Amino acid sequence: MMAGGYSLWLPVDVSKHGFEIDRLIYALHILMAVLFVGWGIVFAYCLVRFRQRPGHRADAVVIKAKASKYAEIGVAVFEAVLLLAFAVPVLARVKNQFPSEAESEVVRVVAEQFAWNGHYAGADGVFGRTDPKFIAPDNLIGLDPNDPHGTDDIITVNELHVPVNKPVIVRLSSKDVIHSFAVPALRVKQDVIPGMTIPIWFEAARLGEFDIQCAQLCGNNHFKMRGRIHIDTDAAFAEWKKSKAPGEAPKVSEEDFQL
Amino acid sequence: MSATAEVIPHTVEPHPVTGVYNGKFGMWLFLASEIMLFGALFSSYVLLRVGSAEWPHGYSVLNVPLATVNTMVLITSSVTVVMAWYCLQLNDFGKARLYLLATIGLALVFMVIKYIEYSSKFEHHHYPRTNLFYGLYFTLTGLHGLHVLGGILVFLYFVGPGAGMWKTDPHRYTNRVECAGLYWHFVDLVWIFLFPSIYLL
Amino acid sequence: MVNVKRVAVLCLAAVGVAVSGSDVLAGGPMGTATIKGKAMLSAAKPSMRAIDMGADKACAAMHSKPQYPQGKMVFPDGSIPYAFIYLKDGVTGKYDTPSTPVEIDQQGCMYRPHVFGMIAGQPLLIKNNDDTAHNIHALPKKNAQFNFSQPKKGLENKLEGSKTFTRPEVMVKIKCDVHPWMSAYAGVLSHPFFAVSGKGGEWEIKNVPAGKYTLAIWHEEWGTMEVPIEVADGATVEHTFTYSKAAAQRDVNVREVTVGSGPIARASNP
Amino acid sequence: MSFAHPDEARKHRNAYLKVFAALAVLTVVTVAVAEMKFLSMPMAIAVAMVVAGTKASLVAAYFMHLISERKAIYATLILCGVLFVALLLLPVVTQGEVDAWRRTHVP
Amino acid sequence: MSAATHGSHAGHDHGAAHGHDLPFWRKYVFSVDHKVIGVQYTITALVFLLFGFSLMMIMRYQLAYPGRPLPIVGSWLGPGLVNADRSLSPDGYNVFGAMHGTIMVFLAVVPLVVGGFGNYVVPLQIGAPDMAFPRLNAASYWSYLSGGLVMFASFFMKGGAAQSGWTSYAPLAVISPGQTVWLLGMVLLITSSLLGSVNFIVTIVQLRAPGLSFFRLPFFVWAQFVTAFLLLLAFPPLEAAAILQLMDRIAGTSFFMPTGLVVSGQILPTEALPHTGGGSPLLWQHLFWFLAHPEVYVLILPAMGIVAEVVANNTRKPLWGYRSMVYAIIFLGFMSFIVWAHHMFMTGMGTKLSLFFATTTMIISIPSVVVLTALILSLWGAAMRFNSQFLFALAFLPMFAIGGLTGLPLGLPASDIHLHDTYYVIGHFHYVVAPGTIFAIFAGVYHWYPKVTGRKMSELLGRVHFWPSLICMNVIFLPMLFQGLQGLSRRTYDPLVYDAGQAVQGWHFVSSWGAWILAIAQIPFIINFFWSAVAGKKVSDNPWDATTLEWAAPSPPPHGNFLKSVSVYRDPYVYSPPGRPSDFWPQNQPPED
Repeated sequence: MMAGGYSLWLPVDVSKHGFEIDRLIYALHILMAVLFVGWGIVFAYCLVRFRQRPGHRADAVVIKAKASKYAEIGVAVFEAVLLLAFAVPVLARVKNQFPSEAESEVVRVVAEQFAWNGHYAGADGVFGRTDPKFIAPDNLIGLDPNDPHGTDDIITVNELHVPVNKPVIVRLSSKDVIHSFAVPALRVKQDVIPGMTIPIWFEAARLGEFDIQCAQLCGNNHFKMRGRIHIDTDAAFAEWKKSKAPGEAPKVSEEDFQL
Repeated sequence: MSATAEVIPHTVEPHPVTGVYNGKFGMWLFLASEIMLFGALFSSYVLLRVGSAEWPHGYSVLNVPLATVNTMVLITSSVTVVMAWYCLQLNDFGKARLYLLATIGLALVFMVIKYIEYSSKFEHHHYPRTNLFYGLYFTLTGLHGLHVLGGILVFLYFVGPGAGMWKTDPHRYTNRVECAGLYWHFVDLVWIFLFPSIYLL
Repeated sequence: MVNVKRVAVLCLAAVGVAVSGSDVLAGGPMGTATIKGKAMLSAAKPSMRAIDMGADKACAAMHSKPQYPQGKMVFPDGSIPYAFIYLKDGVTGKYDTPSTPVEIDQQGCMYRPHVFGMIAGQPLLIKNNDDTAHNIHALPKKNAQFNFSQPKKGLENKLEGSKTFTRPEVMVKIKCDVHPWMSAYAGVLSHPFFAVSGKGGEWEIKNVPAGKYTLAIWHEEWGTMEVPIEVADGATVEHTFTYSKAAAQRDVNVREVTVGSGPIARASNP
Repeated sequence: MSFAHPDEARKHRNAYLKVFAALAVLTVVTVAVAEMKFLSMPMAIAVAMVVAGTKASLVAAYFMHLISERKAIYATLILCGVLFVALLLLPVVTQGEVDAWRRTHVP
Repeated sequence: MSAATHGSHAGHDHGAAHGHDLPFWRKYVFSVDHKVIGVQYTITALVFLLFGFSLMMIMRYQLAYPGRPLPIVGSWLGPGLVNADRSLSPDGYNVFGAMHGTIMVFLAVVPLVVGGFGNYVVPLQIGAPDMAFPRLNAASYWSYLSGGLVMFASFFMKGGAAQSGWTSYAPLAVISPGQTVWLLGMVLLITSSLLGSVNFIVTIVQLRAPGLSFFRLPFFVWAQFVTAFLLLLAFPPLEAAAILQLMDRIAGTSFFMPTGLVVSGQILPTEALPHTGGGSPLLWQHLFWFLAHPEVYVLILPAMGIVAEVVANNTRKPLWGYRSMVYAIIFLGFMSFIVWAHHMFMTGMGTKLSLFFATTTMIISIPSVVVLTALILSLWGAAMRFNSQFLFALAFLPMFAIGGLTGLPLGLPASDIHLHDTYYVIGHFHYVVAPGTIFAIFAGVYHWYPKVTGRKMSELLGRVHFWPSLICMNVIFLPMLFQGLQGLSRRTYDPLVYDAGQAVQGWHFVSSWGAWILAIAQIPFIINFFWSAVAGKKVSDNPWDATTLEWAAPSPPPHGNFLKSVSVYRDPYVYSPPGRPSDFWPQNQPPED
């Protein structure tokens, strides 16, 4: 089934900065096609015309192929234009010019072997302190129990919700090995290096639900490390946050016990 | 008799254009690759040291006087190798052999001092895994120690079974000792940089 | 001799009561005494969050109501399940290794049973009854670790001989790398005198030969306790363990790791 | 390549002994400077590297006869030297990452 | 080609009466003759090529039919590699992926182009009796063979073979099994390459025949010369990194392990992983790619050399712009040392750094364009003879063009955001290596086979091998480019987990069948390779009417190569000189006659 809006060419682009990356990829592929066809024509022509026929001898005179010299210089100039005019500005904006934290949604994503743990600041807007000491099966990012800010934080596994038309800053860190946070639909990819927290930002332009992929080999279940990112309207996002907030301690009854 | 037979040209007398015989050119190329090897280790040392929050000063943790003695031992062995080659120039094989033996002796002293240093570290439970400083200390000085060991084996060959060549082809024997000497000076060179960067800074 | 064992296993499986290994097997000296009792918690009940099975839609679909971490379960009357009670020392006899495997079933993205006991060398049969990939990763300290995956439903791996746990080790943690909330604990002993507390925190060890023993209890959340006991032939000894405070014992060896302090982390090497 | 006559031989021998003495002195200097600990870290590094550099060039020039070598050897060494510098730039190149890594530690 | 053929010729080694008769094992097994070592390298590397190829075929089955039990091979593979129902397990997939990469790069292609062709042809082309250091040459082969056997044995060891990719990135490689044996194998292979490169440089500089100046050297020798410098100066940093990673794994140091790792729910250091932290995972990536980029140029430069030889010979025309090609590959060799970090755009580098490496990457694409254009323009005004080697050499040109061009979007950091670590990268480098270098290797085998055995390979089998191989190569790798544009990550065991994977699963099916048919298309080559050694048409010493020096020696050349001393009078490719009867003028022919 043609899931998630994938077609033969580039996948669906739902992020504000996506079209610049696509434009660069199109321009490059056009350059590549032109070069390949140009070479191909000369190549094919030579194959046909200069075959070994009786009475025909190769002429050893060296042709002054002015055309090829200009072609090479042309390629070099075109590449330089692509690099300086397109690639670098896009990269600078995507990697360096961050929106202010005040007007954007900040999310922490902690990658671990074979799951993406999402961490939202909860109602008080402050992230709870985390420490590896407190990591347990039901507290995967090690939220400090006696830190008041942490009690209302939302922890999700392989599931991120972000508001549409609002910049989102994701702080990526890893617990064990190198992963890579990749969302093809949002044209976002960033290696997650253990021991470092690397921030990235994007702004979604359309609603929808897309794959989070792990692009860097991280162990034998690397292929299973799939998350979903949901782009919701502000209302839906707030409602989801409320539903995910931790409630009061649940009552455990005898039937919950299974051998 | 095929004219060229299988004698490889320029193994002994230098090539007219490059002015170097094969062995020396090969040894210098090998030393270039060794420079890159130790260069990579040094740049890793710099990167890890700059990147870590705190790093102990070498002289507060390591035994600097003993290491200084070790440096002097290695420098002396470097001189004895040159003197050995110098005596071979004067066709005095007996003296050269003595200098080679002196070089081997000094190298063994170097290894013994290193053994003392390592064992004292192990007693205080400082292993490579204790922390990054000891990891780098043991790896760098250990690899350098292996190179010293390799040098000892080569010189033992020249003093032992290899000495026979002096009678058959003295010029080639001198060239071989010269190449071994180049390697030995390089090992000394690495220690000259290794000593201050780990022990003193 | 063989059919006796099989009958014992069948009747044990039928009874929902706490699993006890002692009447399963013979070999060493078997007695007639019984030790039973309860496992209680007097401290405050822990705060816990429901397990978020969002990681894998297949798992979430298998449960109608939220699941809670089994380690933090406390019944309304304060009794706690999943405690592992065993005779720590004082057992003299030599017991042979049963050939019937201990079955670990992965059902509803949870391990069944969560805590179990076995004899050193007894084969393990691990089954995947979920329509998703599981990855069984055992982290013993004395035994050999294993880590393999079962990507499809219906796959069964039988570990025997050198592949199963061959050396006694109380509580080997088994986790699934794909579903971080899944965990199981195996108590590997050299004798069959162990039990796991079930409903109402009740447990029972039967056929104990007379003698002096140390009775010990282990729980993944509340830690371990020991008590010396004396058992006579045919007698029944009652003992109730009560955990007073939240012991900080985790399966992770907790100590003061000043995190991120650079290369000389003052970690006291264990 | 044996020497023409003895006095040239003696000249070479003296050169080696002088270099040896220089090396010994420089070693003592390095250790002394380090012991005094009054230098700031960058200065200490600079001094140590300068002294080590001079010692190294002494060994290379006299013991390894680099001063009397031909261009084939120089070509190899210059090429290797340039790439050695490229390698040593590694830490500088990664300075960006190193800052990020020291500022933000564990998840 | 096999050692046996030498036996049949040694009996009546006309002229070389002096043939000091070594015992069999000294003459063929532990030989120091560069030709025997060249043949040993070629055959060992071809066996490893087949082994690496078969690993890939098993992986392709899992990608085409995810989860289905492997047909024949399933019962042979042990529990570490297959699931209980004989389908390939995720660990098995990662092991095969890592070992396919390692074997193809370090054990098959590089030893073939450098160890096999380089060892055999370079001394002959420069008119030398043998390599400068024959014993070092033998040591380099035996160190390579032992490294290969260590890698092969790692499959059967307790932890199994390495499973964290041929790049073995730091924290994963330090905690997953099988990597220690891989590192030991790597140190042996690196030693072999270092010894080999020293040997090549000294031979090319010191042992050239009289009159053979640097700019009269055949282009193949130039390619090997630059490749040897790349090997000499790029491999040691990887050896240093391998030593550091070996210490990490064995001695528990943490050069590449940052502080505060939590592996499988346990905070480091634990008994199994006693790392106290402080290291940097990026240090490994920098050291590894500092080698690996020159390494990929080591893969392509000799291939360019072989293609240039075959093109010049079969177009009966001198190479167009020989000097510009030589300056281009020297510049390429130098630049390859300062582009390494374009493999690491996504590791959180700042824009300043990305800009520097993107610029050097763009600059380094220019010399490749120069060489390719020069080779294509060499066809202009030619009189082409379409024998098997020329077909392969011609196919190399467009395939290498696609490989090189698809490198551009990966070289710009912005477009790399979408394409990094996807199937686009796999399509890119396989286009350069598979229809590129391996086609050049086939061209080399067909071209120099008569010199090695004195017999020609069959042209019919050559064509039966060429056309299906060319088609299959494109059937396999073109779909990968589209899969990459979709955003499908590489190294995914079961692509159906992702939406992108489901959308492009059809292409996996196509690629897999292309791979299996390619395997069948190699059978004619294998038959041709062994059958022609005994039953191929006997040929003269210079069957292709070539001008370079190796054709002045008898086929197969005796120990010591040339019967009478050789000297050089002109450029390497003087074809169809005006006013001369024959259409080629060998380098060693004195000018007077």
